[in-house]
Amino acid sequence: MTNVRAAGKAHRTERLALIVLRGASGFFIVSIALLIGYLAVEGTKLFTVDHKSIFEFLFSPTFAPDQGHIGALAFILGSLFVTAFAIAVGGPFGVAVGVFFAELAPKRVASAMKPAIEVLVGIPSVVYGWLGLTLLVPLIRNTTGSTGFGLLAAGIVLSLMILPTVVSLSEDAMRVVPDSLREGSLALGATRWETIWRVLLPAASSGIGVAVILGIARAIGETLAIQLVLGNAPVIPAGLLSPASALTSEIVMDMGGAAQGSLLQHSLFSMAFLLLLIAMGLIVLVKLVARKAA
Amino acid sequence: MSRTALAALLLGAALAAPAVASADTSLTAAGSTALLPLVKASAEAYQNQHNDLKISVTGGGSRVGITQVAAKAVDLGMSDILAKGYPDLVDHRVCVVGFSVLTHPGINVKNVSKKQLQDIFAGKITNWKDVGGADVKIVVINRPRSSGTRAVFTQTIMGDVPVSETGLTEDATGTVITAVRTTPGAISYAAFSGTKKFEGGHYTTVEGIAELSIDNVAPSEENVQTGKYPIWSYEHIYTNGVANKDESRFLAFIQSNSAIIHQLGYILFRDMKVNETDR
Amino acid sequence: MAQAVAVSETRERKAANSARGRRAVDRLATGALWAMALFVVLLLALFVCYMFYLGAGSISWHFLTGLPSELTAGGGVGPEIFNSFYILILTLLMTVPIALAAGIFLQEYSRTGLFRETVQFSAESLATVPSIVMGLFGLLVFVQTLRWGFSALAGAVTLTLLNLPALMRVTQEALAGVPATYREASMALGGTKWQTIVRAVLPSAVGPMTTGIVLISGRIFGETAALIYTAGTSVAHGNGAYDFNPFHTAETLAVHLWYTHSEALIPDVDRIGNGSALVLLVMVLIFNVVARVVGRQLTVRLTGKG
Amino acid sequence: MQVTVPTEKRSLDKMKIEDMNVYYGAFQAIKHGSLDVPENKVMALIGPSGCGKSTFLRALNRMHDLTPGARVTGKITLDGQDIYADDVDPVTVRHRIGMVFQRPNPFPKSIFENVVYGPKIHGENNQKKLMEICERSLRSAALWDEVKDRLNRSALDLSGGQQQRLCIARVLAVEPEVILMDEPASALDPIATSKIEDLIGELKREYTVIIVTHSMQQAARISDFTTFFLLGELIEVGTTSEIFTRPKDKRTEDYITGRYG
Repeated sequence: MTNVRAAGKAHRTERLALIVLRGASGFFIVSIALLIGYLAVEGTKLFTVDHKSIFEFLFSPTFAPDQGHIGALAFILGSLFVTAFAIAVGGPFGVAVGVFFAELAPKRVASAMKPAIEVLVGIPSVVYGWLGLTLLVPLIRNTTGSTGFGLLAAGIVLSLMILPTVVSLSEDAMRVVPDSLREGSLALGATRWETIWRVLLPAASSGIGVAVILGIARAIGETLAIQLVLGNAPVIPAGLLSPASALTSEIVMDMGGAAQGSLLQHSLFSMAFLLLLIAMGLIVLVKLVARKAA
Repeated sequence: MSRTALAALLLGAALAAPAVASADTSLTAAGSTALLPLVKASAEAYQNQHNDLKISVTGGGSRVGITQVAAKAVDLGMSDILAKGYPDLVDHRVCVVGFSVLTHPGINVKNVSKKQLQDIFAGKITNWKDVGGADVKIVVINRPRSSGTRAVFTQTIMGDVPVSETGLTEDATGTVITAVRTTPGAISYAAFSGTKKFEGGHYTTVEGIAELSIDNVAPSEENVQTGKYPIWSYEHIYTNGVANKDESRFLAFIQSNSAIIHQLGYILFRDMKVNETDR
Repeated sequence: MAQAVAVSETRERKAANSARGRRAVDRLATGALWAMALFVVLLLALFVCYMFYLGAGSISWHFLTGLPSELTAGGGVGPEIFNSFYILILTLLMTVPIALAAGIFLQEYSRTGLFRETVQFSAESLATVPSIVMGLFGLLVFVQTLRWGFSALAGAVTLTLLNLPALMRVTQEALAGVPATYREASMALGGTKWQTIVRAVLPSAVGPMTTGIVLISGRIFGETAALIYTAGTSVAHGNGAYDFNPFHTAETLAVHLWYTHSEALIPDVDRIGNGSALVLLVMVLIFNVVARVVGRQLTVRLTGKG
Repeated sequence: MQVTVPTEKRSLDKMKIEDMNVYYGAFQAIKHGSLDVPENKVMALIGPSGCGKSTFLRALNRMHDLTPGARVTGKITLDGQDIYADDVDPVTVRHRIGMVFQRPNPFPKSIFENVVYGPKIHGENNQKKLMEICERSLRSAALWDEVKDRLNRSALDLSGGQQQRLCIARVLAVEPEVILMDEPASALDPIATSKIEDLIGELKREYTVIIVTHSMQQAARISDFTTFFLLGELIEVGTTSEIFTRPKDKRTEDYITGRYG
């Protein structure tokens, strides 16, 4: 009964399929390896070819490659400031809303509100930037008398942008806490809030940690939403209301005009490489936090 | 399976096709936003009259123009400055453009000296009352390093004095004007093609901004032609190597269309009474 | 005796007091959480309403289909909308097969082992690469080194790299959601692994995968930073505005929103910007709705269950 | 431990299992199991839950190949051919040895597509032939009269009992030689169960059936031979009447009389 020809054909298909599938998977390894390799080579030329000091790059605030100054401190600090602001505002807010969805929201409320939050993820960052530019910047300008551009505007825009990430991941983290803990605490006479605060949040802490770290990852790589409202002054900002630059916004401002092999181009590559290292560092951190939980 | 095959095919085609595609009659230009209006308008006019070329024009800044034409990412690189250190690039000069120093209108200053201008942009003078104007903090708005306008301004006004970076940085001619219009105390620099409009046979400043005279010389077309006003430059379009047939055709079209050049705030070579080396 | 009663009374009162206090805290915290959640949703609603308020006046048939103008007022965004879809389709053509194949490999073939771990880690790393870094990579490699110029293809390949991990994840999750009994049944009938995957497993995974793909399409549609210096910031004019040549520069709607602001030569930049922002927002809303509806429909059609 | 069916009662042996061990990682689920399976008979495997009878069954058509960490040793032959030999394709083994699972698991496709799934993957594309196979298989599974008017309806619309008979029809459609059944009626109501049991009685005319059941009554009703498992070991095998009336082993007797539950 066995149809020998069909079986043979099935086997060839099977082998071919495996080759294709393996190839497609390998594509991921090749892509990231090429990307890292390329950025590592180009991103270190500043130090290997131009013989600039890595300390100058990391710690000098003067960035004027046409005069030989390649200090990226202003951009690094700018990136750190806006990210820290976004996490300080968007983080707790996001976790609170995530807790709300997991523990408090009645089913119908959650099913009405969650799609709304998911829409927030899909809105292009340039639209956030546009809104910041047309709504937030004039608002800040009129209330403070500053130019309106700067860390505050960028920080607020970013807070909003990382919110959905933090909400959905911290909700997931709360949902995996076993019901037995919940029931155990309530049975001992704890109120719902005490149960959340003393039992569930600690139990979900590593998951929430992951949520916050991924929020940071999203914030640090964000480009246009902040480039539009940051003011793009390549200096260390004097305060929340003064214009600033970030690693990403500096790259997008200057990448088109950086001549092949110029000090400017090498500096931009070093910044891109730095961003990549930060992003990968955050991934490793996520893995460590997740492993600690397991 | 068939979908995977299709993708493989597509990728193969993608890698093999650039040679085929470059034979297509399309031109791309990028670079100086001071020159952008002229090239853009010329491209629209050319395509309205002829059907043989697709022309895409985009900004980015002079250095973007030079860098990308050198990398062959675009066919034409527009620039306010000379492309030094690029032996392969061929210069086609199109016209001359003047640059205004523009301010928010609420400062009550009409004229500054060159020294005062230097001090303002160096961050030494920080309030308009110090140059005889209203008590308003000065907000310096710069263009990024890729800007040719910035290069011309630094070359002709600042010399060796470093520019203060603590104010805003705006991408392009257009954004500079918007930012100056909306920011009290703002000062910046931009090409005539952005700061002036041609109406009823003569130029007027666009709404919402003011133009400063320098050492009592107004930023006018005539003062540029005679060399009295200091901030001006030749506008260049670069090709990578000698211009090919399509490029020459379009370049000739731009240069021949003196009506557009004049209307958009640029100055024809034939009207110049000095040349660049006289400065 | 009396003393003991008194003591127990105070203890009870204390307990009662503390319980009242704790209940108050509970109510307060519950209220605060409700308030924060409502605030976020309200913010979103305001956000959307404000965009409609700003942009509604810009939207017209001419705006949606007309050619852009960089110098005079009254331009449209027709070619930009076209380019957004064109680049989206190019990207999906490359992304879906690769991500599907890799997702199948990881989920169905290679459950353990070094190769799997490496692929998984590569995907996670690729997923965190900031889009501007990918844009820089695309500029140097595809635009300049491979000499594709600013082109739809350079943009699409850059977006492919950016979105492969998310699509692979979607595939993996969709496959993980297919009951093991389908695999067992097919294998027990003498199906090979590949036959089992294609005929028994994939049909059930198509619904959730479609939902995922459409949601990611929304992201591709709105991507900007990676496209500015790969697909370019201009469109061809004249009769070439709707341009299928993948080697021609292809500014998308999202890039146009950024570019019109960043060059700001047109007098009605706010009108164009507000209109573009609204179109992008509406597209994202449509993608979200379509994702849910089509995913559910396909699941019903292909698996016969609701 | 070697337990065999008494020679005089045996017909031809369809499958022979010698010294089978199954491991899940470090855990040994089947210990040195040996069994001869006579052709065209129904062999029931009984024992308390967790005794390894399902594990034993799944080893017979190499379903453990799909379980990560599972390992099978020993010799299992079908018509004298070792089904675990290096040059034997597990796909072919499963083609010849079909399996029906505990819970009905139809594909989310139409009734017709479910039945012809096997023939199609084995290369049969002729629509007319597929239709013939479909009707024959559904008739053999005593389902034809109930579904002949709605072959294009989703299989998931059928009742549980119908679904299970559909799964049997689906196995019959690939014309296997041996049918393995893993508690096929455990998820069904009494009426559906009795239909399945009648069907099994029919099936042994053409097929060799090995069935795992948790119900001793069911084993008694439908099987010709019965094997008793306990803690991963084959304790006793014999004709069903022997096992239920004169078990040789004390442990078998204890189970039959209800001492293990």
